[in-house]
Amino acid sequence: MSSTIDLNVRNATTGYDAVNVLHDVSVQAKAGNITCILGSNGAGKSTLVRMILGLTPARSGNVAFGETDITKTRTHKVIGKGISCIPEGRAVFPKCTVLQNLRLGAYGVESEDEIQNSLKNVYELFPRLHERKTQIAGTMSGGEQAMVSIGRGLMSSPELLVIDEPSLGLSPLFVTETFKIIREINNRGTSVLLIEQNVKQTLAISHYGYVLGQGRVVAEGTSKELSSSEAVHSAYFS
Amino acid sequence: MKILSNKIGIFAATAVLAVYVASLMHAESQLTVGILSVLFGSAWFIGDKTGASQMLDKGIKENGRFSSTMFLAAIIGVAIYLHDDHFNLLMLTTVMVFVIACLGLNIQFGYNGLLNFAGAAFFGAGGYTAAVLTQNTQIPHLLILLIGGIVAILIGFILILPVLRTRGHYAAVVTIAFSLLFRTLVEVSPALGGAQGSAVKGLNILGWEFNKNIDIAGLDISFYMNYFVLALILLLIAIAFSKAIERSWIGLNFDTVRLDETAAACFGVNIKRWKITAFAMGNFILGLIGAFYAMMLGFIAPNNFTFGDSLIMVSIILLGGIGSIPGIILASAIVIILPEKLQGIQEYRFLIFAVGVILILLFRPNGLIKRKMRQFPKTKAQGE
Amino acid sequence: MDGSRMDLALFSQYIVNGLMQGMVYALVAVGFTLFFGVLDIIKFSHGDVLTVGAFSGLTAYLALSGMGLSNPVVLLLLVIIFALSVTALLGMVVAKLLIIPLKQARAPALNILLITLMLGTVLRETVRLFFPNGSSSKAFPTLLPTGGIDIGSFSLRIDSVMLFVAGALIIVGTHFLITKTKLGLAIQAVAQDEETSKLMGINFDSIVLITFALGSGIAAIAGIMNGLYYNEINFSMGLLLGAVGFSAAIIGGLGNLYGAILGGFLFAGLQTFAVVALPIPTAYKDVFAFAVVIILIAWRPTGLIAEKYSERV
Amino acid sequence: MTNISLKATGVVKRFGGLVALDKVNLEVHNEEVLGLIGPNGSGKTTFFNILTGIYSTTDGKMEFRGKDITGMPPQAVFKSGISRTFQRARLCLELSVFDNVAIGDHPQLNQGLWFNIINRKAFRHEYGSCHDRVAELINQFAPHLSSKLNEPVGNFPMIDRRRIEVCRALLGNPKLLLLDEPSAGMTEEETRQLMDEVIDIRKKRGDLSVVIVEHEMGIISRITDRCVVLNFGKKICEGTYEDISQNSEVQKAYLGDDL
Repeated sequence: MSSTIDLNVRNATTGYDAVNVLHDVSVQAKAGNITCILGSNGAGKSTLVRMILGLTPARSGNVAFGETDITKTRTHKVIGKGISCIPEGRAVFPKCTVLQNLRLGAYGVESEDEIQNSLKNVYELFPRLHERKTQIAGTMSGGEQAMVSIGRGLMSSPELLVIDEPSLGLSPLFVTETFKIIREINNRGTSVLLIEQNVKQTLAISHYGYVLGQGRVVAEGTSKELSSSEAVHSAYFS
Repeated sequence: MKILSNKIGIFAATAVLAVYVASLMHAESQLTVGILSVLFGSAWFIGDKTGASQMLDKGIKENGRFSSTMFLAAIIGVAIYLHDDHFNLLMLTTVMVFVIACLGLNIQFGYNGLLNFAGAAFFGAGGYTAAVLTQNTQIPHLLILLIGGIVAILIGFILILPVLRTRGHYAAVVTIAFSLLFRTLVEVSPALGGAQGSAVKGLNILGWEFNKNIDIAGLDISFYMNYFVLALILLLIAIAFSKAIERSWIGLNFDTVRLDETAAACFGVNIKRWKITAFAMGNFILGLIGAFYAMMLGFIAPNNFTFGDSLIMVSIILLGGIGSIPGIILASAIVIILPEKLQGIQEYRFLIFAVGVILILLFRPNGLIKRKMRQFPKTKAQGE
Repeated sequence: MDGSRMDLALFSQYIVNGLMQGMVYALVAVGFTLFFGVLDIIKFSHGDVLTVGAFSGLTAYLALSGMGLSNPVVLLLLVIIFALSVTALLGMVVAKLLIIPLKQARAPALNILLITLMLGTVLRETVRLFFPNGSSSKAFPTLLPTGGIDIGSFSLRIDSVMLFVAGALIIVGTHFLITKTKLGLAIQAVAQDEETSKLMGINFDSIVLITFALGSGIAAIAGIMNGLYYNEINFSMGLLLGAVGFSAAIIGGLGNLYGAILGGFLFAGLQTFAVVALPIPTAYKDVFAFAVVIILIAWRPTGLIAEKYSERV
Repeated sequence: MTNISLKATGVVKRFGGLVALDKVNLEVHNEEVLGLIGPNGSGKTTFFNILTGIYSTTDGKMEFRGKDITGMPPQAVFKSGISRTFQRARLCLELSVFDNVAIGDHPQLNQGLWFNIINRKAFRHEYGSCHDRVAELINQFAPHLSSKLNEPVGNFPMIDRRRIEVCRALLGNPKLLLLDEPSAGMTEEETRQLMDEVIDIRKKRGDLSVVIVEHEMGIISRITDRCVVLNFGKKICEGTYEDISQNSEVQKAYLGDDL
């Protein structure tokens, strides 16, 4: 069962207080694809995520998920439309157990059967979470928390998974592991919007990408095009 | 409108204010008081809307010394007008007592950001010191005022460790607990008169009996005029002290500690030192004026120093505008005079007061008169 | 007290009293902790919500017995339901109209603190002014069996046992709700991380409203318990109970359910200890308890039950 | 006397299970501009916070101009001559420009009660000289603010706040200036201007070293003499910008491994 809904951000501008961080950004995450957003610190990547999810609504332009305009939709309703998020820094609920974290990922799911099914899938992907399901998440290592966060993001069987800097603060070995899992998730039919600063591994697994710099899209293209493009390199080492 | 920004305007404004306060004090019927209150509210509102207030504000800023003198003259004028009126002189003096107490609290909380919900307890500590010392010793009364302040400082030091170690809500509970503790303590201590309270001797400075009516050239003047004059002097000192603090490096330290402890520490500010200083200064003022108040009333009881009274002091500061001296004066006047005068609403005064505070905090979160930017004294080089 | 051997019956009476008080304190503290958990605010009107609860209960009783209803079980049930509904609604209205908007406008914590303090005054004064003859104490009806069980020279009142068990059930029930149900999970999520909870699809505002309804409802129960135990309520009962409940929540560790319960019983324990074991007049028990609270806060500025995981995740 | 201003040896910082800094050795030479770079979460700001005493170290030692400053509280670190700016400009927005900058002069100002409250004449004198120094710095870094010293900082845009922050950090004549992401919230051009002014000051003062945390490599390449690269709390490389930008470890840290 493969996702069929595109996410479209059109000419969107947003920011905090008096300062605009994103200027006239247009991005598309095609159904079934892994789309990546690259850029160095402070380029506006996380703000883009916040805008899509309704945490920092767009000031102009719009965001649409398939036919539905979600520009002004409140966050908990955006999630209900089939988008799920693995937030920056993982943001597990530190005082909750692994199982509670996963169940919160399926908060909008009514059927217990579906939840059990999702749990089974997550445990299959991360057997370690099954072993540790009663552990308090805040006491786990960074890598384990990353598993919890990814697993939690999958619990609602989303159409689109938005992943914000999964490599942040993880050891290189685990970063590689995480990227493999993201590819696996995509292979099972979920579209992915991947926000990363780790260029090479990101481009290796994604289909299409955008490079943000100073809050604007400075380059876009298929991952092959971007891999050979100077724009990417210069977005980091200008 | 422009006339308001020069000396004539300021003179006229203070004159109007004096006449207004005098009539309010003098008003007997509830209708008159009601009309006068509404008048004040509408004048305030209209002044704000038409820009008259801003003009006046500008004028006061440009003619600082003149304005203060006028204002002082207005207060004295009102007092002279009320010279034989015990009740109203007492009320006017009580307002000044609260202004001074709140100026103390303001150093802690307006400048330094230290929450103190036990203002009435430190005020009471001074009061009970006065009660014990006037009853049992021959210590000169002026000295007793100072001792009242020192006792409040010492009692404050009991709390200093938790006050320094906590922030926010946790800090609030320390002073709230102390406030409740203090009240119960005085209520159940036979030595302090228990729930019935304790008598306090009236002030006597260098043989001058404050509790005797004065007779000057056949003019009968209420004995409260003595207290009025001393309170006014104390008030002027307290204002000068507050202003000196604010316009000094100490005031700057207080403000930075309040606004950003980490940044302040990174630039060499010793956070603990300034918190202790502010706490001690504030408590001293509270204790001193508490002793004065007890001696003026001649009697104190635990009911004067409840958590509710502490709350009224904090409300005065927030209503007036945190850190704002004119704001504290205005808010104290409103909070003390209005319920006394509006006997018709006497029964409802707490309710109205509480609703009023909520509304002001919601719609005017900076208080009635927002604190001005710090103005350091002008140096010669800055003449231009 | 002359320091000689204490009467066993009196001693037991103090213990029972202490346990009852501890239960009431704990129930109030649980409310403070819930509100702080979800919104990081102290709602100081909480003690007066308790008063409103007790008086609503009394109102319901007067109305129902006026209609001729006399079955104590039914009466008690209806009294509780009515009081619960009134306070739960009150809690939601306050949260919806005052606290959530203030939080969203990023009002200074101090302003919120003061607004809720003043709101408490409004509630208290409303009861005093508008309840018939509200400024004097009111007799609270006896709706529980009045008998006692004799154990030696000591008689244990049945109603105290029932009240204690009821309080314990409420606490256990709240604990169950928070830890074992989906709603509780959502409350926990909101308390730990507002933004991430929204990312889970949780409607933040409605969870906050439900939490306020819950905390306020528990306060009503505490108020009724207090009334049933002492057979008397008055308009200012919530003031001290609120302050004690707040202190209890703080010394336990704000935002922690166990901390609130621990704090509540600890405070009552201190009062009882002061009465039973210290050579000071009984009237000093609050002075002693509050003094220990201040010392505890100096020693453990963020409460007795500290968080187990590191701050930076 | 060696050429070393700051010497950090084996600095470790743990937050619970997370190792934010892992045995970092770092030297700042006298009068150099050192770039401290690395991807997000690599420990740059943590290093600043440890150095200035906001966090305590788990292990390691820091010497500044031959003096051990490990474990000193922030005030003491500042007094020894280390001054900083913050990633999210930490200014007191309600206070005036003058107030915010003047606090940077704290150790030089008489803090006595008598001096401040009673002896107003002496205070006014000291205020005057402090005012002159503040005005001079503001004139240099933000001339358009010279006439607005008494306006609240909250009225000004980010670029001005950054400038005010730099003035505050420079007022006390530090020997080591730490700049934490000065470009955050500013355009490239604005950052460039500000940095040019910082370099200018450094040249004038002579004995000032600068450590700058920055992700805008354009700025790093223009102004630094040397760079240290952190990744996962470890120092992975140091050298001139040209050297490090060619270094394969650094490229890996920024662009990632091949899968």
